[in-house]
Amino acid sequence: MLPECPASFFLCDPFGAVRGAIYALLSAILPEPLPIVIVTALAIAMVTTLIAIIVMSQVWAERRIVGYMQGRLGPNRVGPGGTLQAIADAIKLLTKEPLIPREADKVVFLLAPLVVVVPSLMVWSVIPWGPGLSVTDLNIGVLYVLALGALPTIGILMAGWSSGNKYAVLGGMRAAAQLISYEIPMVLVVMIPVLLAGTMALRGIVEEQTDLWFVLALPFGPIAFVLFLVSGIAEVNRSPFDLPEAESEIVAGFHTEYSGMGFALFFLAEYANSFAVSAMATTLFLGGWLGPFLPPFIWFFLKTYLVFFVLVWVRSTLPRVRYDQLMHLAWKVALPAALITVGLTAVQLSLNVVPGTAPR
Amino acid sequence: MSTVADSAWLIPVPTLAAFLLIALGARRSPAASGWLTVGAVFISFVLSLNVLYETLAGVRIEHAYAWLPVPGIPANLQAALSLGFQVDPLTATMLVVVSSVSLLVQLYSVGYMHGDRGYARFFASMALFTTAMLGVVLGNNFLAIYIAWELVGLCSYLLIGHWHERPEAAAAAKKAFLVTRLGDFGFLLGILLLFVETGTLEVSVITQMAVGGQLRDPVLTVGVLLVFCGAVGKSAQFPLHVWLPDAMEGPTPVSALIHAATMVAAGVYLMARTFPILEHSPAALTVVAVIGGGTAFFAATMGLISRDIKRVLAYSTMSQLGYMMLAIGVGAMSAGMFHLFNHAFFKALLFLGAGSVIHLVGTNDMFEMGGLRHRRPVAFLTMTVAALSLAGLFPLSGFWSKDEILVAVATTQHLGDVGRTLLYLLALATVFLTAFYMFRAIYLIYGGRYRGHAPDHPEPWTMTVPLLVLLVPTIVSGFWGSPLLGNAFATFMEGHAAPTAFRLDIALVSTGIALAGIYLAWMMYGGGKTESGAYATKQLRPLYTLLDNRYYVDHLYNWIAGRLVLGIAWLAARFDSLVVDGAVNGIGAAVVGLGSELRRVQTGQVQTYAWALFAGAITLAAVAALPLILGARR
Amino acid sequence: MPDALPPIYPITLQHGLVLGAALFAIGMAGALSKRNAITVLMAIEVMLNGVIVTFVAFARHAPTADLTGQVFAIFIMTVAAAEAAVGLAIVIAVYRVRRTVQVDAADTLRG
Amino acid sequence: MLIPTDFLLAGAFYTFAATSIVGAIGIIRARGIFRSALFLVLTLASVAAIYVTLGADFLGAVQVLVYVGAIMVLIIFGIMLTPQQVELPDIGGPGQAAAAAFVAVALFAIATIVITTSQWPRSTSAAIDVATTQVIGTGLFTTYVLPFEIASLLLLVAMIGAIVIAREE
Repeated sequence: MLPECPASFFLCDPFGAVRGAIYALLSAILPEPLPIVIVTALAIAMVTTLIAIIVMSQVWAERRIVGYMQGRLGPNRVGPGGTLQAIADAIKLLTKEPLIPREADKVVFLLAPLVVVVPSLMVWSVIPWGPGLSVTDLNIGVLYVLALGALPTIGILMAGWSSGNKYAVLGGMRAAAQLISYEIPMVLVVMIPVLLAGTMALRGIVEEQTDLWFVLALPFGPIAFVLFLVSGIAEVNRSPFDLPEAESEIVAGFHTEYSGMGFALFFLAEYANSFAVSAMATTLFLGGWLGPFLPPFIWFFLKTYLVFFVLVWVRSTLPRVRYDQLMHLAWKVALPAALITVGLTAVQLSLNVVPGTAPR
Repeated sequence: MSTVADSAWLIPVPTLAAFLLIALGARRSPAASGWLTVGAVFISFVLSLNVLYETLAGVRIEHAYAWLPVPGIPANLQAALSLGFQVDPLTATMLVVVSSVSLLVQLYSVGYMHGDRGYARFFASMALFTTAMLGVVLGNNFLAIYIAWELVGLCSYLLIGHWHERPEAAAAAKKAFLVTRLGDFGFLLGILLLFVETGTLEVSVITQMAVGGQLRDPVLTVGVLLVFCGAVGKSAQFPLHVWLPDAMEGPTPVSALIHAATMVAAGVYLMARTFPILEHSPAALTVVAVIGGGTAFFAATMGLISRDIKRVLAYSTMSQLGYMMLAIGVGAMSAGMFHLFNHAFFKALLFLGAGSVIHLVGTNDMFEMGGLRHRRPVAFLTMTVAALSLAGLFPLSGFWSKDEILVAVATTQHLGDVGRTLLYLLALATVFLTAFYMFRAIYLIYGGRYRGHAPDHPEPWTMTVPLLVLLVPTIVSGFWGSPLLGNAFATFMEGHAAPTAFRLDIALVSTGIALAGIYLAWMMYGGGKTESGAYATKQLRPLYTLLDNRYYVDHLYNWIAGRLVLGIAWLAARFDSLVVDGAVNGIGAAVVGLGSELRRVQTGQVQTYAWALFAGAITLAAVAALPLILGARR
Repeated sequence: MPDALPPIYPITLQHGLVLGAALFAIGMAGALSKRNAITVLMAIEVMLNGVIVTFVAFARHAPTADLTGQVFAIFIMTVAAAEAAVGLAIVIAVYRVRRTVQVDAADTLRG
Repeated sequence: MLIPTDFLLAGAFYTFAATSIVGAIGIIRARGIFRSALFLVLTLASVAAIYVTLGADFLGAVQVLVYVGAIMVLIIFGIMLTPQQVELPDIGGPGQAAAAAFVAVALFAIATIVITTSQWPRSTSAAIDVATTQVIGTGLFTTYVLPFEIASLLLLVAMIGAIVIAREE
């Protein structure tokens, strides 16, 4: 483990160092409110750029990995090894003609992708990339992430409803039912790291894992981690829980009628969410940026992409579940398991028998 | 010092867990349910033994916990509503009795109930019952005791009515529940009275107040007598005894556990627990002694003529419980508890033995048995020893405790000469009757030739082993309180040297009387004869009829419930329909007239009502805010 | 230097209370005038939100920092959740029987 | 010289207050019940933001989680499960609307007068500097444990009741 980063140690925390330098520079020439505003705006701009890069890298990685697992090549024409394929796709989507069905409720139809994508991007503002390295560190960080995770449901329902297409309505209702069903075990299971760390601030949770990653907090850490991953996959509608967009049953679900820009936004939201789930898994259970030798943010990305790899792996391995199986899993397996795990963790804490944490 | 006794509250936990596990899913596997319960009770039993061991070494514990610390409730009320447990000789002894008998009975049930449709339900109820009973024994205040006490009542209802598809069983279960509830109502009133008077529910605190003289007559006497009501109901003492014979409709292991060894003993235990309070009220002591002595004799007479083996044992139980109450009533609490301790074992043994032969022949009627000593030698041997013990023959356990009670009655300071002599004679008569009816049963079941037609079939080991195990305490448990060991039990229980010494003359008299009873039984029924019994019945027809109708107490209750109550109800109904209804109808007619005019206001539209509601509220608000509104205008 | 500030801020207790009252009043207007039972339920949620805003404003400006107002806000949310669940269940049950969710169609109680 | 935090907070408060009121009016005025529901989402989200400006960050997150994430989805489900009801005229007759508007305006007027003319205790202008989550949690489990238990019971009863009422025979 690296010792606490000195603010000026560039290799240890390059972004923090740069931000400190900019802030110092600005405060020398501007009155107080402005430097912090500018630095924050810069951070937001940086994270926004990061989103684009990360999502493109994810799309490329996913298609290549799935291709490899299915015994084919995957995209390999645009750019070296197909790395620029995502950019080509994006250009294609943006230049397509946006179609709006005649039966559609136009305003709602156009707003829906925004309602889905904005909360997905807002989550990124609290992801702790490294010590002291996030746009902001809310002391209710976990709750903030969960609350934002609830918002896209409305957007999906809006998209389904306003399309004026029965497959879209069905897809929207499926998605909403799925999201609120898995939200409950998700909320419960996220309480376990919160209980263990004693804080809801994401940075605080990572720092509490210095001695022991919560995934290893026996006996409930591993169970909670698995439950979190399962609920997380369901929350972002990825295979094997991608029923809302099951082609063979309901065309493309709630975004059947979307093309061009609208579709691009749903696509962006899906990958932004996948990354957010991976990042939250890393933060809550895998010790976030903690790790030896390498700079913290490298560790963070390593772990997050590892989790993302697991998501891809699951996608190309497991068949889609049936709708009743999905609900059965949520209400009869995940929810009781989460309840019991949280309860027993609380008991464990009150008896002070958690391995690796100091008695409180 | 950390001891097992410190964690005595854990003792009911395994059985409770067993109950929950069965209810939550283990019920799908009957075998798992049965062995789960047995295992749980075994844990409780081992813990109880540890607690008894530590108590013998001098450990005494009392803990209370506030179970719902809610701000805003006065502190004294919170303290009163605490739950807690204590460990003292009384509790430790009862823990061992309850858990050991429960363990053996449940082991026996694994075989006896095999193939029953409600097998898992049966064990769930048994586990909960054991939990409740252990709770009664552990509870240190009236609230805890009362909660567990009612849970015992509930479980007895479930278990007596186990075969609820049989109307008699369902009726018996209801009867047991309602009759005991009657007593429990008195118990609750007593608790409330003592609470109002003392401001606490903790038995030890109330005891101190009784000793210190803050708690006086008449509240003291009325309070303990009301508490005694609960004991009368649970322990089936006159006049609330009517449920116990009917309760034999339940499966035999239930009878063994509830009606012989533990639940009915809860009443005696309660009186023993409150004895330090009770002994400050001579009047209450007299009532307890008279009811106990009376029930002892009265129940024994009813046992003389019953054809049903389990009913004989039930009457015997009532009679013996009367004995224990008598002992407590004459101020010999330790003698009563000692008898309770011994009785639990040999009565459980008798019931289980009876269950063994009932299981074999498929009937409870002793006149259809006979000659079963060849088919069930173990049951024959063990039941005979237990019957000898119950009759009070040296050196079996019954001898020592019965004798101690007789000595206590003969030498008590609490009653006048006449009362003492009467109760003593009553007790001796009961000894005779007890010996007679027990050996009548033994001869009828095991003597002579088999009079029925059921085929022989082997018995599972789980039913045989408990009989043999119970034989051990039946023989030796009495020595704990015998003069050979210096009355160790009484010393342990009361904390000082025993007040009642062994008296050879009384021992000889009672042994002689018991032998006479056995001899008479042999004369009448020896070798499986049934004719002389029939002859006696014919000669003493009126007495037989009286006994067969159980002194008409049930009839009296039916008459009270059926005629008196219904008659009063009829009168009330007439009054209601003529006077009250007349007035109501008159008012009603007036309202209908008015309403038919006013009904147009009712649009049926919920929003109209809501509007009226808000408009009214806003008007009120406007009136209240009028000064402010005027002020604003100014 | 708070004393030198223009009166428009900081936001005072009265701002929160007026906002709460406004939400409550608008919600009430909706609850009393809309015909679709589900809209009525939604309007009631707005009224409840008005109440919560009032509580939170009081909590913000209370002299003690024990946040009683926020605790009560949580209780109101609990009640709101329960109300929405039961209300919608009733609406759906009514719809199943009468094929309508108009509140003025349910007037069996008219005198 | 501005105090930026207060200035930003005040600006946020006014913005979100305005959007919440716009949303609330939108619920009544919207064309179609689905749009009403979307306006309600707007109101609820704005109110959540107002909680944050009033120092109730925990409550704001809970508002979004509970109201938007659960109650609104439930309501939209209700809308989707009761078809053929969407396009019907949704506002009562003119008399009903006028009566409703009258009580609403009267209530608002009275409340505003009372609020503005009353003497309130001098408020602390400094933001509450406490860990709201912790304080609320402690409050729920100590001082308000009894209401808390009753609320739990209420939820249980509502859940069972809703299932029983809505279940198909």
